Amino acid sequence: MAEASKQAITLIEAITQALAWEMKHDDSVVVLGEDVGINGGVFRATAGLQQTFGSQRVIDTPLDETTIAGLTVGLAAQGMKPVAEAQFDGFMYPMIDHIICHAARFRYRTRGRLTCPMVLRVPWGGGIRAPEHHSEANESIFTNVPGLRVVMPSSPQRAYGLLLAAIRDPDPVIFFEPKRIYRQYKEEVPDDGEALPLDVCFVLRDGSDVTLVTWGAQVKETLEAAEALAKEGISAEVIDVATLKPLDFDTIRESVAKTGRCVIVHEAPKTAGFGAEIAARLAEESMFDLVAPVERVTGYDTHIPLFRLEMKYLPSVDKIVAATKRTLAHS
Amino acid sequence: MAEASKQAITLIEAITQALAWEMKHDDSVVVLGEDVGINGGVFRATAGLQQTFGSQRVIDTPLDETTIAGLTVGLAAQGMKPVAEAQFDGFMYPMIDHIICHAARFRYRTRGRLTCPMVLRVPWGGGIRAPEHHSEANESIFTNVPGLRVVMPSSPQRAYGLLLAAIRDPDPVIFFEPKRIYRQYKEEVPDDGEALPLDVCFVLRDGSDVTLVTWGAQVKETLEAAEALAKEGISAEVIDVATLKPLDFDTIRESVAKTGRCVIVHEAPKTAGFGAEIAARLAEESMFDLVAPVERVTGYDTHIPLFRLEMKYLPSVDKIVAATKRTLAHS
Amino acid sequence: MTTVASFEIEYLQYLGPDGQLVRDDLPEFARDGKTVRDLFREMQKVRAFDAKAVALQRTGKLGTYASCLGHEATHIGIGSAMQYDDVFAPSYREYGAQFMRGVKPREVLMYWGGDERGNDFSGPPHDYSWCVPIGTQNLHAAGAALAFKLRGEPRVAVACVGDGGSSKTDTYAAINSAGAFTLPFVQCIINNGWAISVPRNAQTGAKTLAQKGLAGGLECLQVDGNDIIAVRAAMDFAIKRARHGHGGSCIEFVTYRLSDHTTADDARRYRGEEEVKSAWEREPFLRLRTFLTREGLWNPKEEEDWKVECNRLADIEVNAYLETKVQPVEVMFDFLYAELPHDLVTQRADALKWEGR
Amino acid sequence: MTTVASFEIEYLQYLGPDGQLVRDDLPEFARDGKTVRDLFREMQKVRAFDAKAVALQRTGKLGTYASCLGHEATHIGIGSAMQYDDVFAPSYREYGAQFMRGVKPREVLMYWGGDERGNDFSGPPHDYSWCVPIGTQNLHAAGAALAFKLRGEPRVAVACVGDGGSSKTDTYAAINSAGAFTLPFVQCIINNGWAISVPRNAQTGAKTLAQKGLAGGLECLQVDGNDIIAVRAAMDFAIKRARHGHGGSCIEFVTYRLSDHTTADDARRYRGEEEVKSAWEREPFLRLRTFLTREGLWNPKEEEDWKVECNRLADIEVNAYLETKVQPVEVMFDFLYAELPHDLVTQRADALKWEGR
Ligand SMILES: Cc1ncc(C[n+]2csc(CCOP(=O)(O)OP(=O)(O)O)c2C)c(N)n1
Ligand SMILES: Cc1ncc(C[n+]2csc(CCOP(=O)(O)OP(=O)(O)O)c2C)c(N)n1
Ligand SMILES: [Mg+2]
Ligand SMILES: [Mg+2]
Repeated sequence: MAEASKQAITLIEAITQALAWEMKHDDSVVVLGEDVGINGGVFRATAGLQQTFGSQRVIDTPLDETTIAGLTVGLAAQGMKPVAEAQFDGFMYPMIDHIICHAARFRYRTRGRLTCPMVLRVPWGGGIRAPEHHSEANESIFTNVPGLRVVMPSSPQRAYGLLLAAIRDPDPVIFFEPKRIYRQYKEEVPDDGEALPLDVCFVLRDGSDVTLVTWGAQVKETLEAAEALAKEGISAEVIDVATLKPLDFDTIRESVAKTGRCVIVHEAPKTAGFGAEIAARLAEESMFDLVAPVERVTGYDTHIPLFRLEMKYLPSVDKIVAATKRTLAHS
Repeated sequence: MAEASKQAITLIEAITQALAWEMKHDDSVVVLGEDVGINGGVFRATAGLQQTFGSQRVIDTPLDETTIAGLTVGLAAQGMKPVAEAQFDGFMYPMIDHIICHAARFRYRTRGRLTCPMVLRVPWGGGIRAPEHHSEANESIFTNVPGLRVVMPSSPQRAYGLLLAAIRDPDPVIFFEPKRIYRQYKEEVPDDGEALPLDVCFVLRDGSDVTLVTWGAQVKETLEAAEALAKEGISAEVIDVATLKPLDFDTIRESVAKTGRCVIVHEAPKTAGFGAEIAARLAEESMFDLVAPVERVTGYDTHIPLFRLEMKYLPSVDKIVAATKRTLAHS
Repeated sequence: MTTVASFEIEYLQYLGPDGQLVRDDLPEFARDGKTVRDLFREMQKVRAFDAKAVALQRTGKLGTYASCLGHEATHIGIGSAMQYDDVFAPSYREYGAQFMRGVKPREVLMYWGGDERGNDFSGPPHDYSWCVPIGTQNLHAAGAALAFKLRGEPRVAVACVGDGGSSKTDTYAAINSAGAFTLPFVQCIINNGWAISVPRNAQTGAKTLAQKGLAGGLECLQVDGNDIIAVRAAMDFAIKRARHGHGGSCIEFVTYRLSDHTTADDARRYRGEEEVKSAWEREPFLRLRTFLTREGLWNPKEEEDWKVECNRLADIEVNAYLETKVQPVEVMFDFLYAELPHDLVTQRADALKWEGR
Repeated sequence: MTTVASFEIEYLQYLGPDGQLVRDDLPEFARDGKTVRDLFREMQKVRAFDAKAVALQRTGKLGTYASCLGHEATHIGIGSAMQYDDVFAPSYREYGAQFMRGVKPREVLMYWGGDERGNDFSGPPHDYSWCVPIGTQNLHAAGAALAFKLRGEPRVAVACVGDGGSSKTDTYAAINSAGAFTLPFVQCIINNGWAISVPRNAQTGAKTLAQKGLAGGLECLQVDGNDIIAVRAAMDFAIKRARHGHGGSCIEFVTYRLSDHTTADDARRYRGEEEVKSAWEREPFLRLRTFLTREGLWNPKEEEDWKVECNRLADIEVNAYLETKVQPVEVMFDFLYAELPHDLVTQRADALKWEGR
């Protein structure tokens, strides 16, 4: 392991590394889902784990998401730390009942007697030319649900640190993994068991003219847009929200207080996407700091198309740059 | 029927009246759900319908919401116009998979070959001293889903007209019924089969100082707050959004252009509630009209408590008045 | 054709409605009539409590309440067969089973009285609380059973669901998981004839509800749920199998809901008086009185005294409930996460402000 | 104990893997060998198409594709037993059944090629399209069956799900609804041994998947899914029952997935070569060749010619697919609602703007 940590790894490998670390150090951690065992998951997130930890710790379930969610809640309530996998974002809907009615409520309902320290890992989002229902950006559904944490890393290091934190957190965490960037680039991720905080945004780039707020796979396009804007002399601050719920709005507010402009970028449909919450908070708390209307660059209010058209649906560098320039028309 | 229409009726009676009208005039309309038959629904929304239209038109299902949702989608795809009932808001979660993955997509997926003209009626919201899971305000989940309509009436007349429109609409409609005001007051509702439009907000009260935007049961408190404010010489415009998705933002924008202030009131948790979308649009489109920060008066970001505490959770007239006054501190 | 699988669903009953034994192989525990008498007494305690709870609701001192009238043999039988370390997952009306496990009647009242503290009850801390979304508890019990299996603990998870709830997909998921993982799990299906207004036959085309278990390869059995001896014997059998690693069972207990569904319901809208009247002839107390009287273990005087005692005990609980102060408003926030997230600090303060604090 | 219900699951097979008849009561349709030969030809068409589709994916001209290699007898048998007015609800690999109903191979390719127009296919307009969320289609078929029943139409709904999908709660819901409402519904469970990497035995403790139907009171049958005569006979039986108002059936077809799960999968990670090798000895073509040759209805020359023809037909389809132009961007909006809502006008214009239109 010490060896491995010297090598640069991808986001998906960082997920595997975090799972392996925590399983090694905490016997109560078990992984369950469809094909997570010998197959190592359809994205290879659990590759090798069953071989290392055995089929009592890495459990292939029957093919039913209700089953996975309900068993996970039960395991968590009874002293285990289950890390369940939804094979794709589009298959997690049957899990919602157990997540909203139970996982998010056990502590509240029983005044702390029963709790639900579970993690649900969900490969998330579009752009990989996959079949229908394999490309959903449905995080906003969960951000209105009290009692949950909603987390989405956007780099190998943040994937490692945030997943460790999610597993250790005593409350339920929905952990979205942007599958489009699973293998986008490699980064050195020390396998040191260091978790990251679950309630701060990451400022990925400092800037003074505009604040670009995003999360997940769009961090890529947003950073590229900031780079392009820099070439034109525009200084963009880039914030990766990463922990959507509970939200660290302080970081965003402070940035906007400095820049006076905000462009929010996300892949989900615009209306009632989580970008709405950030824009709403700006309308409440940053009105007098803003010199330009807030802009949202998002998926359209339609289903992400099958793959021949999907890139026309997703936010692009061009769209981000254009929106940013619109905010710069104001001063 | 002609007789009945002269009498003032409650919101729940208006629902029954709309169902009966449409079942009489359209043979393809069927009602299904738990206890909708001889029992007439736990809220009596379907009272008398099975007696009138028979058990082929008013169908008690096995106790399973997945079943209800899936059968409803199938019925709708095959030429029926099913109106399904979720017995309570808190029990609709197992329906989400069929709603999101299928009802909202059939037309899109098949390029119009198969469609899903269904209505899902959901008694919605808190404040009736009911047991756990009987008081949820979960509308925002559905407002991020393309292909759906989300509707919530707040008076007997609007309940009648909007339900007729929902049943006649060729696409799936989630129809939330604010159960706290099911029997709040009576109003004359002519049984004339006249539907209301599904994409306009209702301006319930004209005003010039501030725009109060709300929907569902909170329309009651919001109108009361407007009344109280009027006594202090403050003129509040009150908008009942009623058709949340697709949203008629024009009406809201125009009102705020006039008043310069906006208070959004809803029962759901604040973060990522549908109020966020309205505030976000204001931040995008009405920045230069607003003289004061937007305010949201909402449920807290926690579960609605069991009933001994639930009124402390819900927005109140006092809270709406206080928020409104905060906006008036700016000019 | 070749037969590749065959199944039989048996019906277990020891004591007929008339109090006569219908078979002569009484289980060990029942041969000592005193055990049966003790169970009978517990059943009476529940019935006394239940009547008080309904009365409380009628006088506006309790929210909606789900009565257990008629289910006492099933509930006490299930609860009495379990050990403390086992996990119980009730639906919402199995008070009898919960009382056997240490839950206090006042806690039941708190729950239906709109106070979450009822869920932080005196029963085993690992037991689940009442579960309103029908059937979901079955999977939490199966999850518990999976935890026991993974940790090698000789514990058993028992879940209850109704005839209506047997249609719920979660019930199938629990049954299927129990079979797939050979879990120490008992799925009790308490068939009381009705799911609010929907009769048993409208739920499914299956001849018995016990056979739902065949879909997951479980041991299946139908039991007279008004015969406490049969209930207890069936549970002993299923729990023993489970505890010894032989896997799950699905047991249908046939009983009858003598009350309205809840206090918010009016059963006269949808079911005939005749049916209810005849159900009263099969209810669980009658036959036990006959049986125990014949054994010389019960008499009208004893019954009178015990009733007085049951009422006294119930009153103590009712009073304790009525004296419970409302929780302070900040509990909304303080039990949401292990630690209050920074993002909620302002909202919590706002809630306190509206309390003048 | 009294037995209150008993069940037997039968296994239906006419033609053994070696091509010998294992029973002498051949169904009517099979006595005329020509019908069987025609079905065999259809099976060959599918296999030729399937190979082309996999090759297309390998050369980057198709997205992820789910092969039907090995399932041809089950698929063709199911499709051939249905009438046009019946409703078919496939999972995602039953192309054979769909071809029998008029769906064109090019439409299959369009779907997997990332073009929604594949779902607007040439098959019956009331048929469902491919369904990715496993098992959900079963309930849509049950809903169709309910519509037929309510309208008094003599139509039948047939749904297919895999061995993995038999664990899905929706499958139970469909089975239970069919029983509760006595629906004209056939639940086909196509057991091909694997759900991606999870073997059949990990899905459930049930001895057969056919017995899943017992949970809803359906007629249950297990069938050799590699024997087209058995498949067709079983479907004829179940469809006839359904059409005459006698209710639903649950039929398990035992076959084998000879391919990877999809082109995105590598089955060598999780299953042994031996197993696959032995499955090739039971596959559906071998036995039919033997049978038809014996009947004098098939010979190597005929096979050679037919293969050429199948490839020619497949190539036409592949070319038609490859020539399909991409849809204009506004389809995202124009097929969302019956009419474009006012709220989407700006977004639609924005999408066009980015196209320079
Ligand atoms: C998921 C869900 N749907 C609907 C309800 C409303 N509801 C409460 S009890 C009940 C009937 C339950 O019947 P059954 O399972 O037979 O149990 P019983 O009440 O007879 O004990 C219904 C429909 C619910 N609580 N949960
Ligand atoms: C609800 C859902 N969960 C997971 C998946 C991912 N998935 C696609 S196919 C498959 C296995 C299906 O196995 P089986 O039902 O046996 O059908 P087969 O592919 O063998 O025909 C899985 C898990 C899915 N499509 N839908
Ligand atoms: Mg019942
Ligand atoms: Mg399979």
